[in-house]
Amino acid sequence: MKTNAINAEPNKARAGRPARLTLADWMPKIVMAPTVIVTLVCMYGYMIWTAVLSMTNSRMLPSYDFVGLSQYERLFNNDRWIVALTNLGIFGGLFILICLVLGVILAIFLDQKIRSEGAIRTIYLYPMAISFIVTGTAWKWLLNPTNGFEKLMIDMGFTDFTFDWLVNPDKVVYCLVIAAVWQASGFVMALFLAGLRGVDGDLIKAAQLDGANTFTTYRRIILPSLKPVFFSAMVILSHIAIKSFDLVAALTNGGPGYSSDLPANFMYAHTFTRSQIGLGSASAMVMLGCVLAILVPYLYSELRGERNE
Amino acid sequence: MSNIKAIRRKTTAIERLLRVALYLVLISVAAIYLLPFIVMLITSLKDVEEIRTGTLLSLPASLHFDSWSKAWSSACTGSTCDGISPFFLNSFQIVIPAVIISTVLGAINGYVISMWKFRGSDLFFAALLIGCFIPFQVILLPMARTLGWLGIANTTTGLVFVHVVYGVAFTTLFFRNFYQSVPGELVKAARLDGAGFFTIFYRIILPISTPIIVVTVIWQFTQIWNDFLFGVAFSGFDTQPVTVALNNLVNTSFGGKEYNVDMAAAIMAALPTLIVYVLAGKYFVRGLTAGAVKG
Amino acid sequence: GEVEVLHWWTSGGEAASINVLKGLMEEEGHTWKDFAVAGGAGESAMTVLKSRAISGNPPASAQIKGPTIQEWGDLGFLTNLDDVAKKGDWDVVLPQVVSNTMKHEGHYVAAPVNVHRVNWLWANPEVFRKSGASIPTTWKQFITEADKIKAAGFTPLAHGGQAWQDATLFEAIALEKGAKFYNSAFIGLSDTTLRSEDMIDVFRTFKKVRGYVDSGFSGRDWNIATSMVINGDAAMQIMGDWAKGEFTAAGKKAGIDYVCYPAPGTSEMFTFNIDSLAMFKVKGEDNQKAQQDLARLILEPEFQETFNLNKGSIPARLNMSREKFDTCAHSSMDSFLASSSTGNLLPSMAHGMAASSMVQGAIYDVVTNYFNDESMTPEVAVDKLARAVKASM
Amino acid sequence: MANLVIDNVIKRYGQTEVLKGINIAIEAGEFLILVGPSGCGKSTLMNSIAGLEEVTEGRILIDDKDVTYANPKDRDIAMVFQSYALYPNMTVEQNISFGLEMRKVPKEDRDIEVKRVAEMLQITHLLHRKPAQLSGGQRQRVAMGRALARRPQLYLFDEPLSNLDAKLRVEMRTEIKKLHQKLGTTIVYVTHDQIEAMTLADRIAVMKDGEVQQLGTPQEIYDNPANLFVAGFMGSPAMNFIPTKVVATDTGPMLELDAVQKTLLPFPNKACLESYVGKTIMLGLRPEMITEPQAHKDGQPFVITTEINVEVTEPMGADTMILTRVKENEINCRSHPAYPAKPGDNIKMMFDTSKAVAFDQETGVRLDV
Amino acid sequence: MANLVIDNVIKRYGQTEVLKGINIAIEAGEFLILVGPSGCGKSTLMNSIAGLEEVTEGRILIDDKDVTYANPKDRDIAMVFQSYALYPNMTVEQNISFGLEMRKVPKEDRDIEVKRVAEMLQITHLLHRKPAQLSGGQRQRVAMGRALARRPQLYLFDEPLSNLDAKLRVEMRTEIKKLHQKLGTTIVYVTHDQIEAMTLADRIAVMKDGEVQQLGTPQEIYDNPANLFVAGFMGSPAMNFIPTKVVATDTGPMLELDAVQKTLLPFPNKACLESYVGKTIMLGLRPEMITEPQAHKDGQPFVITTEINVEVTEPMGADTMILTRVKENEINCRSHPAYPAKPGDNIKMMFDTSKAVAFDQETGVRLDV
Ligand SMILES: Nc1ncnc2c1ncn2[C@@H]1O[C@H](COP(=O)(O)OP(=O)(O)OP(=O)(O)O)[C@@H](O)[C@H]1O
Ligand SMILES: Nc1ncnc2c1ncn2[C@@H]1O[C@H](COP(=O)(O)OP(=O)(O)OP(=O)(O)O)[C@@H](O)[C@H]1O
Ligand SMILES: [Mg+2]
Ligand SMILES: [Mg+2]
Repeated sequence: MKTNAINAEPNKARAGRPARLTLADWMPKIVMAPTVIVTLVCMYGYMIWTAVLSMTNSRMLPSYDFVGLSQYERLFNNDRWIVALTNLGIFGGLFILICLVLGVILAIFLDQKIRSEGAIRTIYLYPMAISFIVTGTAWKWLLNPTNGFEKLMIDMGFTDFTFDWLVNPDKVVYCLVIAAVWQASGFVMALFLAGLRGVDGDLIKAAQLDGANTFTTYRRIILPSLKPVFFSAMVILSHIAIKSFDLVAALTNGGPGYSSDLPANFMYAHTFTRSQIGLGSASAMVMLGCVLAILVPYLYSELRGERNE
Repeated sequence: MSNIKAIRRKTTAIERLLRVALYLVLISVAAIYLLPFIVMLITSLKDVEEIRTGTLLSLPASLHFDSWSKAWSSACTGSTCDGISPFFLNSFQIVIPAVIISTVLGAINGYVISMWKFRGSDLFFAALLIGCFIPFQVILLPMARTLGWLGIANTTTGLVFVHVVYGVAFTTLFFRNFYQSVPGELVKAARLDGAGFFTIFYRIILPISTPIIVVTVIWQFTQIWNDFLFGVAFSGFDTQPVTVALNNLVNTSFGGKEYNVDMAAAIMAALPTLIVYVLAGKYFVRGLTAGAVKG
Repeated sequence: GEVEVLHWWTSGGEAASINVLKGLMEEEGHTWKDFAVAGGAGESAMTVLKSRAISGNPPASAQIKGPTIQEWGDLGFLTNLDDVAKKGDWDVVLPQVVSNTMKHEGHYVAAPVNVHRVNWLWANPEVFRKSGASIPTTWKQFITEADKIKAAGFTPLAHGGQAWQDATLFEAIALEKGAKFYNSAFIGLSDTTLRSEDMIDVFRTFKKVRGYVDSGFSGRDWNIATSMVINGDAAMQIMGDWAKGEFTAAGKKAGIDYVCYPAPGTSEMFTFNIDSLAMFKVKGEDNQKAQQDLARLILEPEFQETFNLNKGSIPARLNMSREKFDTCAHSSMDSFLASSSTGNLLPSMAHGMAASSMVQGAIYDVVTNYFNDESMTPEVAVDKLARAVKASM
Repeated sequence: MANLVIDNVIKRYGQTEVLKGINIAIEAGEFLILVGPSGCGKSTLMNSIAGLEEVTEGRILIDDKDVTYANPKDRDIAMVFQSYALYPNMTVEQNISFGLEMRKVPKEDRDIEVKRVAEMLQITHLLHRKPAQLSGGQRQRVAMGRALARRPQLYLFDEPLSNLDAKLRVEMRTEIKKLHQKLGTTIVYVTHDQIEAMTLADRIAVMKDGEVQQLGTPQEIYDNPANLFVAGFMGSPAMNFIPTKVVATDTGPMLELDAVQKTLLPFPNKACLESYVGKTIMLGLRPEMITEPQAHKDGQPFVITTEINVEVTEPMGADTMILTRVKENEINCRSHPAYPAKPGDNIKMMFDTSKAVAFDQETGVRLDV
Repeated sequence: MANLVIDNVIKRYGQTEVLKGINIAIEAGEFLILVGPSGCGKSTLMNSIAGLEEVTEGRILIDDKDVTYANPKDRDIAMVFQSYALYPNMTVEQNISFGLEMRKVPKEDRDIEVKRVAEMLQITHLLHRKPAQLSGGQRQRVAMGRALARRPQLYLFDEPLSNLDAKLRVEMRTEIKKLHQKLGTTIVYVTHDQIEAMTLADRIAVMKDGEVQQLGTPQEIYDNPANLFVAGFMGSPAMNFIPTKVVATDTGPMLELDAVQKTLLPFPNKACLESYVGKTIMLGLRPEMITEPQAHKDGQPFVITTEINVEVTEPMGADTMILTRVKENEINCRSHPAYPAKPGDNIKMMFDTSKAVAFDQETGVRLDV
């Protein structure tokens, strides 16, 4: 990667640049250095290590008997992995989309000089605060057909109401979406709220004079200028989506069957419970590959964009 | 934004109606968000028998606070039965340094990446972001070895280190994206005024970063406080964070499940985070860069 | 010296009993560092153990069992307990099946704490009475009785939504086909047995039994399922003897409020699940001393009794006083002795005693998927099973 | 085209009263220019008219409708902000056409309009840039373009040309004038450029500290300032203020320029001086009324030639400013560049008091109105 | 006090070349004014000098040291940004004293300095406000204050007075001039105000499209513009350009003002016209050289009186502009406000060509230099 790039100040190479550089010139690089080192070792180093392991037949602990790509072959012959990947697609897509939409809308609503904004904001945020180890139980109850919403609605007189997603292998992934959106959308809201608070008031005035109504002002002027916030939110949400482990562990434990498995659970189960580090590493690499496929083009377009000074 | 609404003193009927609708939406969404919490709270106040027999949302016949005191000080987490209270200190010892260090690092990194660009800084940022998508589960083993090698395995310091390492990508992301919209002229002006790298950061940039600091602290505090995986894998027997204790408390494999104690413990374990939300919330302020530049 | 013990005995009774051990250790002048990691049937604990081991700082002792002991032994992490074993006559007091699992390459590396019987059927006699059914002794009969119970408006079989529960049930059904079949399928992993007509039949029965489980089973914990039996909502549960703890906790009496029978068609058989503490290599003579003392104390009758009374299981060592144990435990002990001589004493596949964790996982996947997928035929399932087992070897 | 009535508008920011009761009535199609010292409340008034700041008290009527609490977008106003407020995420083109889009103008018409405006403002080559890539003056022109693309009832321009070079500014000024003549839209315009004010305005409102000091046609303001402040504010270089004693002579009261030489200046409106005989009043005389002796003016009634001492000379191209001092008061005179005047010289200058004005020294109020 | 050498500086933004090789040498203590049309690269040049933009090619020397790659803060420069760039989180006071604080000036001295600057800029009452609570002109003054509080080697002012009213601007201009005289600091100053340029500058650099067109004293630039562009750019209202035919007469080549009346204008530098006889050249004549007939000029060598048709009149206070048309070319004339001229009238005007200049029509280059 970029060790060389980081040291290479563009001017230094050029004629005329004094060779002597002051400490001040190096300061940005010096302060970044710890992060760079740590990233190189603890992210990329481990990533390479994992890549290497994915080509071995490591079982309980890492070993270095290379078996080529056969772990990947096994992986894609594994029904459970395919289910997990498909689930990730559905779950990730829906989760990110709903969180973004909900987060934006709630942030905009909260930004309308709402009385007791603080209380409402905290309510939207609190699901983040409570460990899923326990909220999982509460959700399990709520989503359970025999004593949750369904019962609630039936008790309220809607006798035909059915809500059995949690036990339906085809629908259970939507339960994950519900719980995950509940948990993460508040934070997305907070991100956007912080962004909204940074928008120059004059711009809004200008837009109003141009005849834009509140909705259009948000859509055309304010939200576009929050592009970096969308970026943050996207990264955070995809991070949560791809790493959703607790959620599945607590809410469905992968069930019914393994119909609500996500790759993170698959990977964890194989790496640690089933002593298949090789296979687990392969699945981790595939997960990473999926992220790269989505993230890299996005990153590219995002980082190329000029900053608005 | 507020400016949109602030202008009108006299509002038309439609606007008043919209406003009522707005509050209705906000409050009903809040109610939905609160539902699981209400379930937890109600449950924590019932006794075991009532949980077994009653329905989810029925109010407790009488309030039982003993589940709370039990969760706090006498529920068993492993072979010790001191509740979750002894573990709070561990958590704080991990969370506070880790949040501070990762936020500060993130702020500085974001500042460098958006205002002191050098060749490769954007590339590094991209690399950092991609890097943080490495599933945490796969790094457990190599990280364990690294920590052992550094001599900080199973210590609080080790946990702080791990949380900083895997938190810094996000904190950097938040700050960098916030600083994208800060006028670059401010840094230019300060450089001319003779301010150095850190002075600019400290005197000019940090003071206008409050909303994003709040967001970052909320995120980091929550992530680290609620972390289980690292907490369990890298802690020693005497440095376990509260989540591990909570997990131990909740996960019994036999004996009647004391849901009320579980719920009480969970709510208690979440209190520090909630307090952070409430305290930090008032720094969601507006207009920090207003008046800086023209254009 | 100090011993750090990594375990997942965190529930009330277990914790109390591990405290006994702690007390004993402290009496000996050692320090007990308790590292409890609950949840997921020890999954988290295993993760911690690996991370600790890799960081070069393993605990002195950890709760591991079955073939896993061998795997750790292969990696050279475990310490030798032969001295303690010799002094305590372990070869004598422990049944052969038990001592074999405790040894790696002929040396003791772990100390057993208990023996669980897995193939139990727990029943609520009240429900049976109300629906006019009787306790089934074969799976065939199970179906006829279950129909009666269902007709009476009860849930015939209480079951939860975890893969290991499905596997426990599956294992019990497979057990009816005999020890030879069981051995060949789950220990020998013979492809022909896995693809045999008998196996197809097992799957067929399995699917039928599935029909007697209520709709809300998914995601349910096993103890919730047990409480359905306790509350009289359900008639039966197939579960190991740890279920007894739930009945006891609810204040129910064995033989009166609930009854325990061997799972249908398996009364001659005993599938066991042995918990044990393996000892890791540690530094420092004091600590090694403490470690040896720990191993010794585990086998002391005092600890074995308290622990197993709490846990519902039977002591790992023989020749202990039976008087404090209840009827179910007595029947378990008898069966344990009887089966060990007939070759009907079998390691539980569902609880990781039979095969490596990889094979176990592969079987879990197929079984649980089949259980939850209405459309999968037994033939397909058998094929998947054989292939999955092969792939994981 | 709409009239605009600003009725006793008061604006406070917390304690500070920024507008202290402004009353201005502007007729439909009128071009009003607001001038006043920095910080006197011009932008605040503009914002209040546009509805971007809530007024604390008073009313604003556009086209005879009370819009005090109306939504900015319903007022049909286009405004050029002093701070530009360009949409940073949009290109110049999008910035300009946004207002049209909001008014549901079809795409083709928008394009035509953007093209027209861009040509007029000479920013056609910049249409695809983002604001961040523009120079200060270019940004200001985009801000203009955004307003000019629309055809509102009322234009508000807040110092729209301040960052343009003189040449461009003259061109833009002409364009605005043409536009006003063509469309007849009502315009309120803030400027610090006196020439802009004089050439564009139908009427000028001179503000100070949140109050309107005088409202009148440019010529009125220039020739008949209501008070010392207006007189001193309008005109560049500023009017000379000379405290002079009113002395009685046979031909009526005269003004004693300095006590030593006893130069007596005549004053057009003698009547108003009567009551001030013996007292000191403030004489206002524009620099262009103190020139080198001009033959064709010789002998005219209010013209007097006297000798002064040159302190500083300032060549300004078309003219040269000569700074002299009378009784401690600096006096600016305007002479032809060719007139020989060097610092230290004593030279003859011609004082023309035909347009001189007099103010009460204490109140600053004009005497002769 | 330091000299400044800008040595062939080139700056590109991607493809666009914004500075195309600028060469300017400024002596220590000199006051240089940069002028040029909007977007010609003035701010970019200022930024390059300050080290805030990296130059693509070329060198910058301050005090004979190559600082091309030096850190801005080591260049000892104070700058007023066109966009102000105030620190939004600091009060006015803190904004002003920040630079001093950074230079480790003790608190008491800072306070004194802030007070002095604030008084000079008339913002004392605003010291405790935040930038967001200021008017445009007040912000600009704070930006000035920030620079003026320091005593750097070099001041850079980028349109520092553009948002001030005329009166304040004159005062500020004087203050800057005094400051320069007192401290003798080298100053580079961008302005669009011609009077500012003429009165403040030791030398003026006229830029266009990233190139310096002419560098000289104000008088040189005004009287002897190097080319059509400079001639047209400096002076407000702009110089009149009239394409005239060079005709040979007995007294040498003369210029034919219009083909109908055949008014012939004399030209001071006849030699340079010789080779253009029969061709058309561009005559440059400032408006103030076309006036109402003035008795004292009558009979002077290069003065001719002729009759013109008034198209538009524009009263500007001190003068009235008269717009006429000669051969399709608009011509601005400057007359005394009292001179009676109404649109449509035919009136007599006096053309004084003693300072007229001539340019090649194609290249725009001055002929008579
Ligand atoms: N980031 C950029 N990318 C491309 N072009 C730019 C960028 N910044 C400035 N320019 C262009 O460079 C030219 C010079 O800009 P500069 O700001 O120096 O002009 P200026 O002379 O200061 O103009 P003004 O008087 O309007 O302030 C302008 O044409 C501008 O459009
Ligand atoms: N938010 C605020 N809080 C307090 N005072 C304010 C605020 N905004 C503006 N002011 C004050 O109100 C007065 C009027 O400001 P305004 O912007 O209307 O002035 P202006 O006439 O446009 O001046 P300029 O010519 O400098 O732009 C100023 O003295 C300013 O300091
Ligand atoms: Mg203003
Ligand atoms: Mg500029």
